[in-house]
Amino acid sequence: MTEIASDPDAALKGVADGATVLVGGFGTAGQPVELIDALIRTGARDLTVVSNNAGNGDHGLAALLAAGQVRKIVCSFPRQSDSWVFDALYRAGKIELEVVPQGNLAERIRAAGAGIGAFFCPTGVGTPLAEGKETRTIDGRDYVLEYPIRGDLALVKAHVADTRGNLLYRKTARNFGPVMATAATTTVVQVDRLVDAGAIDPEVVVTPGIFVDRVVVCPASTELAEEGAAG
Amino acid sequence: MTEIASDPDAALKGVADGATVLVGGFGTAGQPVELIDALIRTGARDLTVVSNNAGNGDHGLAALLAAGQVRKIVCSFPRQSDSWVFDALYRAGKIELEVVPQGNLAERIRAAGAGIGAFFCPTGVGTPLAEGKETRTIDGRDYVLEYPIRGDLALVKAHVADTRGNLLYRKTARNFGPVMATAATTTVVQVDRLVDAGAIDPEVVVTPGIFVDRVVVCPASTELAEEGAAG
Amino acid sequence: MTTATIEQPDRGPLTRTELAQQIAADIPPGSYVNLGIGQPTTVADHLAPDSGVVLHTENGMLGMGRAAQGDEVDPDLVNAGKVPVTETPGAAYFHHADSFAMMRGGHLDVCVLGAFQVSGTGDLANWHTGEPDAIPAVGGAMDLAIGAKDVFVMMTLFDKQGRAKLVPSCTYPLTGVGCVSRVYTDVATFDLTPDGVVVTATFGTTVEELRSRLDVPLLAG
Amino acid sequence: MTTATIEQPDRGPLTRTELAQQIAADIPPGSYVNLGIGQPTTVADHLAPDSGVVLHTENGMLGMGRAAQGDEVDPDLVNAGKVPVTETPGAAYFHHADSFAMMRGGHLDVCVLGAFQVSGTGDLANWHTGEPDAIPAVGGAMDLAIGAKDVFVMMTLFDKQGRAKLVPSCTYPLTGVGCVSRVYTDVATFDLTPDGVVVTATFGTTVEELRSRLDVPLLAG
Repeated sequence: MTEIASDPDAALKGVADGATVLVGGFGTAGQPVELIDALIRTGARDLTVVSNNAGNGDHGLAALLAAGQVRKIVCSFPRQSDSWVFDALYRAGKIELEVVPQGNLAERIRAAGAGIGAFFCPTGVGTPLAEGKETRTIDGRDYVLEYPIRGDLALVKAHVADTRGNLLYRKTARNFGPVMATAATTTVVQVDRLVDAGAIDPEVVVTPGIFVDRVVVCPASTELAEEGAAG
Repeated sequence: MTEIASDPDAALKGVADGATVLVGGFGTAGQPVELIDALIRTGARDLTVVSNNAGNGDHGLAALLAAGQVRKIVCSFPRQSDSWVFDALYRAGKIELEVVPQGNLAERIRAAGAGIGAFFCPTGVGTPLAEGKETRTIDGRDYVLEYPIRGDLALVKAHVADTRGNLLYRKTARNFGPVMATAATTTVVQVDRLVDAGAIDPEVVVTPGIFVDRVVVCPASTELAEEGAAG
Repeated sequence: MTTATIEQPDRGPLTRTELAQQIAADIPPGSYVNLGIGQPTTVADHLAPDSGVVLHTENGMLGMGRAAQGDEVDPDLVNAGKVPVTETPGAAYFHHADSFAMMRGGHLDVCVLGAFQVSGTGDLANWHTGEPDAIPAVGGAMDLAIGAKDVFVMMTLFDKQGRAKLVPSCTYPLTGVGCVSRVYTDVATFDLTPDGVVVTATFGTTVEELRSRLDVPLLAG
Repeated sequence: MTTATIEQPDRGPLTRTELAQQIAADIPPGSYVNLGIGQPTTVADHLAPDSGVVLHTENGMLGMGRAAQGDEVDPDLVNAGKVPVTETPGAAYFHHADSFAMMRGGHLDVCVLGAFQVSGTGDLANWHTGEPDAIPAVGGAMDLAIGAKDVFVMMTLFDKQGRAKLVPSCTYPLTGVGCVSRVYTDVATFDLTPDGVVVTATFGTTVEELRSRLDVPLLAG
């Protein structure tokens, strides 16, 4: 049953030190900034963060890293033109990095949500990122065995939720949200807008409410809010 | 690139004897009856059919079985109140049956479409359907190793296609269609209606056109057509 | 979970309707629930309208409503038993792999299944009698058995020949191993716990009498 | 596939624009194509409007359009390089697991990638220099490398120090093994076939001259 939280702090009650947190977004698109800000305010430390990137600029995920709350980050592409916070922590030996090919990251998170124990995967065979991993040739093709990535907590940004927790996303901000929502003990979602149950066509629901524990409305920035009001 | 076929026979050109055919549908919901009828007319023999059920009544999949064109059926639930065609063939030893748990059927078809070589699955552990299969304990839970199910041909029923092959389905007639469309060398889809590219909101596409080789319009039965016209 | 056994020896066994009511009453409000084909489907009729229970049907839907009637019948909207149903506000459709991922990933709170046999350790046999002329058909039974946080079995405690269906070890082919958490029958309700089988209620019988008819050691809750 | 080599020794090497044009011209009409970050992205500018080529971006879209300008810029609509883009009629959005399943399942016809090195047998190195102070970042490179039916590499044939980037064996960390089918460079185009490396065109050089500068045996197409 999905709970509608009054604000991001209420939505993030009970995060423990040492938690593994799945954080949606591809760069800033779909990054749940208000939830990350609330995570910073919880003061939870020693976190493992799973996200495609390692923060951009000084806000959102980058701010969480700068606050020293993250012990390890699991991501596909940490280094970007604006990842100076991560870069400095990494070079100072203050954060652990596990690089995972982007497709493996997505599929391993899906596997956690789908009850798959492990899967043989074609990506990374013969590369340094498969070193030490079990391999197998199946039907003449080589595969690497990959394991699920589960979270204690998933932070996701969606566009619209109904009161049952059903979610719609917006354009390429969808990215990791739908798989991360399935793979955490507790999934918290920030949305631009909340509507009544029945207001979303059942044919177009992207994330069914069964995967959503808490929803909190964080109205979009001015530009988006105007766009939303227009249509 | 998706081809729009003029009729079901044109859509089914080139089916070889011995082909593995994935057939969508859950009972009659989503069963691509007009495509199956065209498959019967091709005269292709010695087929392996992968479908959730083994035919209902005397039409569609049941008619294909009755025509003696199917050597083997892979399904989760052959026996139904109206599966007399299959029942008689099976008891006469004229058709081979492989029973696969429904979730394994779906996930194995998905795996074929997603490039997964095999996966450790929790369903069926310790049951007769896992006998002889590789098992492994991962994080204290037992799993069975399951392999992909690929098709030479997939026959799928959807509701609406655009000229790019993007598909929408209707209610629970969606069932196996989206995964089967990803898992065959050639995917042929019958739809109630064809619309221009751009007429389907990109946010609500269920099967992107990349998975669809041929589309053919087979207007729905009278009742549905009336319903469609009304809204 | 153990609760004090309530013995009701002075009434008859539960009717099918009472059994369904009993199970419906034990499903926590707001749960996501899958009801198996056949008898378990009737549990839906007894869920309180304000329970917030969301029904899942493995052929691709959450928020399934009651059986369709008259003009509501739509061949594209059926439940796992292929019976036409309706949708409720807040429903969602999805494809089969997503639907079973939902089950297999442990996201359903409760599923209710029929059974030929259940063992004291929670093994379930409900898909195949194993008779030589039977056509095997498993459907989603094995996925449901391992997929819900709690698997409730709904059955008569004895078959027509009077043989117990709660057994030390299943003789029918298994559906799942150690997966059942609670057994609801016409004459008694059982919790299957790591400590053993706990009788939580009896109807028209006593724990003592059950002990004499079952080969499974019984604890009183 | 082999074609007769067209030697064009009397012109200069291809410019970046000519190289992108060359690749665009070789993409079959109606193909589903992923263009890697950086130089490969520019191939899109040279696809014929009626080519029917559909662009995939691994962050969850088919039918990606050109870069967004002015009011078109929407932070929720970006390509794999996080550059704002537009959508075309018939586009579709999907989540990351579906997007990469599409790649890994072999559904893309062509992907075009940059490279540090390519071996004569099609091994690709394009994600990591392996230098001790470099921060590793792989993104979708390894998935793209194994995921398309044809992987085209777009690069200069020699690095700034004049060292060949088409090599007998990659010295940089690998992205994928035996995955590259064609190499487009400023001075020559190569098909990597089971029989060996076939030169299909030269620009400002000859096959003979290339033989003297590369450690990979070259066949003339």
